[in-house]
Amino acid sequence: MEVNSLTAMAILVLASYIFFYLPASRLRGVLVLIMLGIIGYALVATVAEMPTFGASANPPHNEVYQRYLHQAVEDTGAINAIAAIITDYRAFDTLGEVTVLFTAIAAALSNLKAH
Amino acid sequence: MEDLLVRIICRLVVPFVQLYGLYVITHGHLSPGGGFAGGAIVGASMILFALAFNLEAGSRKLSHDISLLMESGGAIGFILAGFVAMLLGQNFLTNKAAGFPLGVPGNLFSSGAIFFFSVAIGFKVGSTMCTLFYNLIEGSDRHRSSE
Amino acid sequence: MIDIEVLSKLFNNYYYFAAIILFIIGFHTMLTHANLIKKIIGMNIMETAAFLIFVSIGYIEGGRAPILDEGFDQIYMNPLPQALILTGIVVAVSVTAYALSLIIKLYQHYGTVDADEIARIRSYKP
Amino acid sequence: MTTGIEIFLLTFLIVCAVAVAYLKDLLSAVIVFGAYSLIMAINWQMLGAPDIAITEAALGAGVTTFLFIATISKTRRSE
Repeated sequence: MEVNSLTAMAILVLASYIFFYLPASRLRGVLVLIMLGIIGYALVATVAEMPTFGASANPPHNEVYQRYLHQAVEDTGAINAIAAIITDYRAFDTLGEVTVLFTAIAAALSNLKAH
Repeated sequence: MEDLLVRIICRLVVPFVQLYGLYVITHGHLSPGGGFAGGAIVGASMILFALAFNLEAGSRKLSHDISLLMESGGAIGFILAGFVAMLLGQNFLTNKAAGFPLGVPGNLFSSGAIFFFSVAIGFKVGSTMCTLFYNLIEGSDRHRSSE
Repeated sequence: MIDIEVLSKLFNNYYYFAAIILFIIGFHTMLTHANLIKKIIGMNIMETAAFLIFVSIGYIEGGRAPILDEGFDQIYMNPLPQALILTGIVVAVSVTAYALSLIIKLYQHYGTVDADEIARIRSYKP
Repeated sequence: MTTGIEIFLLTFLIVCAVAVAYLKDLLSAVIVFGAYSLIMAINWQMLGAPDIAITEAALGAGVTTFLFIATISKTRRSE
């Protein structure tokens, strides 16, 4: 059960082009359903090959996970591991996120107050 | 809008919601929560106040200038708390290596700079949500009347 | 063509499967409805589906939430996907707010929130 | 034991998503979307992520619904 994801992406791009050039009609609905069927088939085929849900030997639970769990309290003093990751290990990520909030509100205000 | 029950219940509930939001912000390193969740709760409480009463009452509680000041202050406070570590001779946004006192894990005043970061993020998120809602409600009216 | 093995795998990974179904439903809502607010709701459903598949990757059977106050004998969930998704939720809300402000401006300009209607108005009156 | 509850919650999510697509009244659709976000918050808690559960309950079910209602009050209600 192998899916070439590049083929799926190419079909997706092609279908989107047809979608933008067609008016709202029955043909467009059928086309959207075909496109979603292709995407859904690719996703389901991917999920069927993923490791079992909830097993403790899955690939995400590697040494990074062990490092965060064992060293977080000693490194940051925070009991909550998520707070330790957000505001200490990956604080630069949070800085970018604060920038995203600032940009969003600046864009929304300049949009709403525009003449 | 003119319902008496809604107003009384909101006047009762909003202070407790805000207290819970502040609790979630300040205990972010001990329990689930943190800056994002607590700031969202505080902002939602202000939106609830403005919904139950009218917009003028909400604007009187938290005026536009104060809200914009809080929002810019949250972002600038986050960056300044990062620059403190640079003044202490370490990289930007470091916590333990810059010499912030970590304290005993489990106490309220532990974990150094994480507390300041959480408070800054909480201010930022709460005032952002509040300002977005106020401007979505009223921004276009002012534009239409000025035309 | 459909093996029983694939079906049992899908049943075991039911969180992933539900996330895919939600993604498809959100995408279908976004593509087939001409109303712009409906499109934004569909986009929110798609975002939530992506968050669901990301967090369920970090799930460990019988684990606790990553509040490290019970020592290291316990099994804890993987905290890394949760920390990344927490950022993503806030970004999703800001994207939604910006899109809604655009919708309000479009309504003031064209008098409708229907995408096909707006396209028709634009093509007749350049 | 818990699998039944989880499958029930996921089914509820899918039903809510389909209902959002089929409702003609935009205000009803937004309220159903709020219910969807609340069920999703319970789902995060079942997955062992209380941080995301609190954030989703405050942002997804609270602030997003308020923003949508503000937009609908500015524009029209029926699709």
